[in-house]
Amino acid sequence: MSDIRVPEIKMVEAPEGVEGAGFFATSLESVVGMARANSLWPLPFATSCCGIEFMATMGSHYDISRFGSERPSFSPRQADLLMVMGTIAKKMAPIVKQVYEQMAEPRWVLAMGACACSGGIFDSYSVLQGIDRIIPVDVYVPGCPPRPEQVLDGLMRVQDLARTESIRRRNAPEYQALLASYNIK
Amino acid sequence: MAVNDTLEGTHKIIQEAKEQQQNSGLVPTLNDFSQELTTLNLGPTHPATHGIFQNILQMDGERIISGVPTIGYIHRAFEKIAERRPFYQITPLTDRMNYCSSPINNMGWHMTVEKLLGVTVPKRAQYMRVIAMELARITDHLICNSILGVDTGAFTGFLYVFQEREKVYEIYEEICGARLTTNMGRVGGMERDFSDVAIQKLRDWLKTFPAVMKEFESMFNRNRIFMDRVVNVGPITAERALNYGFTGPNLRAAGVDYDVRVMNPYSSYEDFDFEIPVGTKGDTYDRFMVRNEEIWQSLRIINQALENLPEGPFHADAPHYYLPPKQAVYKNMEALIYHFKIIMGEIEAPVGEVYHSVEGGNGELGFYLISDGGRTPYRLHFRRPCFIYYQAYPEMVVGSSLSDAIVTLSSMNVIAGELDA
Amino acid sequence: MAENTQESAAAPQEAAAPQDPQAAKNAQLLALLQRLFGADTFTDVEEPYGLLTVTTTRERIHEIMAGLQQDQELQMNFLTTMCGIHYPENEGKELGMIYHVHSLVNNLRLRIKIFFPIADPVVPTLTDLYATANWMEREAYDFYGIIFTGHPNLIRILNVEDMDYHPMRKEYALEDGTREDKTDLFFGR
Amino acid sequence: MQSLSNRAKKLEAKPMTLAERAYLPAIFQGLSITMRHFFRAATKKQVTVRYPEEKRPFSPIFRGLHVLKRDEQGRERCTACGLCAVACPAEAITMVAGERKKGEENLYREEKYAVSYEVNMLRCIFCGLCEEACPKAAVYLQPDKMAPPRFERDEFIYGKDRLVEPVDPSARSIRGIQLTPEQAQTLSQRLAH
Amino acid sequence: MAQARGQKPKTKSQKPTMIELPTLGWQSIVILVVFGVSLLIATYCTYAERVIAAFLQDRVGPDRAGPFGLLQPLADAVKLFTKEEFFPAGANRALFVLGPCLAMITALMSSAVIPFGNVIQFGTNVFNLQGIEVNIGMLWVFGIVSLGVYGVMIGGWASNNKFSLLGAIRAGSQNISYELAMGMSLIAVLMISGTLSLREITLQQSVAGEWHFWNIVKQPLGFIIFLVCAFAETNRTPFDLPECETELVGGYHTEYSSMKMGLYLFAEYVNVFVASAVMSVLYFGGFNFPFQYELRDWLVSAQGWELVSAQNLISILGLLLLFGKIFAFIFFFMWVRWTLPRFRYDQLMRLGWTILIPLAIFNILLTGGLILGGIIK
Repeated sequence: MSDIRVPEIKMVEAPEGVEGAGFFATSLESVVGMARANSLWPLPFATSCCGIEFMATMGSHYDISRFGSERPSFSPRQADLLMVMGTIAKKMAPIVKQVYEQMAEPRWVLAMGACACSGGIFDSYSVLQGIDRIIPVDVYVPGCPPRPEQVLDGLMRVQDLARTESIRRRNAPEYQALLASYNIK
Repeated sequence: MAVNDTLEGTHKIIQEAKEQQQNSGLVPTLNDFSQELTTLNLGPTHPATHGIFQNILQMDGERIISGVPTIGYIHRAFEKIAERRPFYQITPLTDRMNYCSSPINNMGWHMTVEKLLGVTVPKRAQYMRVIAMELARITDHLICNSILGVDTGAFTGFLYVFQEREKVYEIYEEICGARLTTNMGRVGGMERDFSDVAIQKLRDWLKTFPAVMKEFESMFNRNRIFMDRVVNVGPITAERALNYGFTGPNLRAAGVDYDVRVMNPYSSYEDFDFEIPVGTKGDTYDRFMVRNEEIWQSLRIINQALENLPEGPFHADAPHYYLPPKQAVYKNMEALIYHFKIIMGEIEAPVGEVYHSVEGGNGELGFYLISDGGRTPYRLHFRRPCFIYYQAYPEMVVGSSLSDAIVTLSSMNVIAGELDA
Repeated sequence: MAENTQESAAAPQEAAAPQDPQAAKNAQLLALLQRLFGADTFTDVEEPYGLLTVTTTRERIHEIMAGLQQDQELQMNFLTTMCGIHYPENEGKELGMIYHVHSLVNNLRLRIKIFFPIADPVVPTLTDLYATANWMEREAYDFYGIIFTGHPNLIRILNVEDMDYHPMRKEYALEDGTREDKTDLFFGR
Repeated sequence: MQSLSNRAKKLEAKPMTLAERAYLPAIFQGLSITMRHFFRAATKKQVTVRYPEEKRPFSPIFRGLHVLKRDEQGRERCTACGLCAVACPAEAITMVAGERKKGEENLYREEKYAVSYEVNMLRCIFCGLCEEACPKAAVYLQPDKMAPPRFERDEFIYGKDRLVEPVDPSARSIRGIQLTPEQAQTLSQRLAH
Repeated sequence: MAQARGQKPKTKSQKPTMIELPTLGWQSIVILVVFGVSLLIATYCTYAERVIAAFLQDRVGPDRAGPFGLLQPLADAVKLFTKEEFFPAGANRALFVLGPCLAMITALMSSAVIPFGNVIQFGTNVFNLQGIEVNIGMLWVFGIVSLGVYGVMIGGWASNNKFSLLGAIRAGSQNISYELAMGMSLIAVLMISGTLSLREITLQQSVAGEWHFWNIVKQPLGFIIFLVCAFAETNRTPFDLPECETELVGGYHTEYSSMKMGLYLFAEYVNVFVASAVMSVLYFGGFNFPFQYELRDWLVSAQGWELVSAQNLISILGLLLLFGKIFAFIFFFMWVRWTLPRFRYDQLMRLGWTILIPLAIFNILLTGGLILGGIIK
């Protein structure tokens, strides 16, 4: 996976003129980043086939708990990672958005499978053509459904994001603007 | 999009129907829930609804007074898409209908098209299909029963049997190259013969699986905590079940031994010796036991099919419908023309209509195909067992507690993809 | 429709085996039907792929289904499925409902069709006979806008409630229309 | 209701015995089963594959990431006939055909070739129909490589730069009709494994 | 040595004094240690739960955060601390915060009276390895644990969520019902020991030369009742109805995010720890272990140790063994959790009221009869 682009746009630079983060702040940031990365509690928003592959990922052969993510939080308040798995129909779209809004910061979104990422083969009147039309997506996992290996890869990409993310990012104007562009308060 | 203003909302009969409904009190609306009762919105993101059913329950404490299910949360317009796709491209669609047992859907669809086209599949391919379908049935039942365990709070059994599912995935992978959405088989047979590795893996699995299944059964079957949770929970009588159009394990749990494999045998099911387990009360425990027993019967079928797997071709000799081998396409002009025609969907489909049903993981899975001779079906209707029997759910849970409702839901094994099409 | 099914009777399988037991059973069934409901009730009697198919009118459909369900000899009391259909070219008979009923005891299936104009898509409900008809009729209403008189709760089932058309009708496009990643001008459909 | 098939097997739900009513036997049985698994996991047999470090072997016919094959002389096989795009149920394949010019015979095998060939991996469902549709054995789904997850949507449009296999045969995928002897050997080893 | 009841060692040369250091001084140290140990154990219980569950399920559990995943609980804690605070709409803020705090405080308080070890003597200072020695230790534990349910109930009620409310109601009725049976099973222990002091009860369970005088031998039925009730009091499967995931999403803590939710989780594990400790003390001899006096005498006579250091060694061994017993119970809690399905609400109530309470009363009568008959003492 060497050709993965590092997502520069997700990082927030300190404004010009403000002194850089001191040693304490940077090491705090890295500790918090590491902690968050290793404790991503997923909210499995499993609607269809990908949900079964997610079960396989939870299963003994792949064991998502190795990444510290085995506690599925069905309550959005406690979840860190919204894993949208399966087709999101237009009837379902407001619910996905509501779940995302209920999640506490910091929150990440992983779109698993062709349907959640782009609609997949269901280019039909009732299917949302990708969940990034309603909520910001951090990592896309292609496949229909993706193999558990790909899901774990995707989880590790989210871990990369969490590890390198500044703890100030969620207060940054860029992030607020991103949310505002999705009409999320 | 033009608004169809002649109908929606303005038609007199609809208005009358709505008023009638409100007056009759048959279907409770949210407004007439009284003060002392709670309205609980179970789903769509509730963990036990496995995604996407919504049940608005009216509850007196923990007791359910009435329930209104809402479905359609993953409506994907299968039937409309199928009208725009050539026959072979509908196979990936059927994969995603009952995704716990995609091969059954695949095979059912292929058999429907073969029936339309008049293609006879050789015996070997039929046996191969039987093996794939019974594997799918086992995995489907495994997931249903182990999820029932999860919903009663015992998570571990689920992971034990999921390891077996994982092994079946490996077999699928050797057969067709994918794990879950298999896209297995072709119109006219299978796309390739079973490899030696596949056969070997299948044999190994057949040796190891019964021990795991016994272990799973001994964890649940006679455990009083589990029995208390499921015996007499969510029962339905045979008459009501038939009236609701139940088929499959849910109907058999109520005591009716209706099985498409026996009543209208397809794909050489008449060659195999197996029994149809039936329950008595139609409660959750019966459904659980019927599924467990069906796993054993499916194992019997697989063993017989594997023992008696005939030699011969794995696809029909139908060059109009079955893709020629790659090497032939490369060298042979006639093969290339067939190849182009099949891929473009320009096969000579007769005009007609055909209904074919197979015993899916959840019951009679029917394909009603109307062909007008074009490259796509004129109309394709799926008889989706989940869609048909899920409407009995409110009737089955009224009067029971919230815990029972969840157990009942998971024992019915409603697969969302099939429910919403 | 009629001409379609006639052609289908000449499909390869049918021509090959005219004397199969299924045909004899179907003949018996048809005779029984005509005795029960009158000889001229059914038009377009076909047997595509061994399944007896008859066409009747929406005025008779409820009575016929009730009769089939209650007949002790036939015991055709299992409604396998029902679905709507749309033939835009058939003037005055654009919409249809197709019912599959099944006698589990005799292992006999029957397909009944009715057709009616799109301007007046009103059909009697079967919910009083079959509990399973409830959602199937709602689905037909959702997809085709067929209105079932007497249905207790005729609202959309699969699509969002505020959808303003019936998507399975032939004139409506399948596609969402908002897809951005389809740039295939050469090979698109 | 009478039996429909004469093959029914009635499952009797036996009433609970006194021992079963006392909860304990089943509880101890369950506990012993889980404990057996505990010791098995703690001592030797763990089924878990520690993914990024360990990898499960895939079937040689697994449908992974697409590749556009070259022939024996390193020329691209694709002739831009468009069958794969037609066969794709997700409509994920796009291509632009071009005429081969003089002097390009060592690059493209046929007189037409794909000037651009793009697969939208987010749309793709890896059903393998494109591979089946290809009359030139040009497009294959590799068994040993999967489409990786990425951060941005536009990174999933795989053009020819990422799809066409390398000229060096040793760097190629093992699937397809051309195998170098070494590749054939690894394949047979994996099959035996 | 006539140490029949394992009283604190008496030596001729110096008269040990209990109150050499200012009372509050060493007691606060012990309390801090107990507090820290409880928290540490609760923290690593989450890790143990994950690894044990994983092994029971043929998996490996967390192994990527630090060596063998040992930093996993820390990662969880840091993450929970840095997560956004959330107050649901319509929630009572004060009560919403009070809920988890109450749950955590009561959970921690109950461990104060557990005698973790016998006395240790440094020079003239004698330390009691116990937070506070009160002569009503058992009542203290019992009272504080019953307060714990208020944390759950207040939290569930304040969340303004129906699932939370259902969870809170379930927690309330479940805990009240099972406390009755639990208390009655304790009465039988009281009848044998004649004291409420946990230390006294522990010391009574040791007789030189006889190792089997643990209360489990005298009270097998009482122990089983207590064990079942302990599962119910700590809301563990098969009695995890207040938070059962498949029915109530998260039960009473559905609406909680960040560390407030973490407090609930930790409180549960602290409760498990305390319940294990109480069971070890009441029924499994606490810090006593077989042949402790023989070992001490052997050290003194054959190895020429001083009596004080021999006794100190025995105390430390006893402390470690008590923790061993506690960990065994914690393991049992987890083992059961990942094996059994859970009860339904009404079945749980029926079990509590119609089976356990009559059984507990029967146990009292039986114990009384046996004491009267002089069979047990």
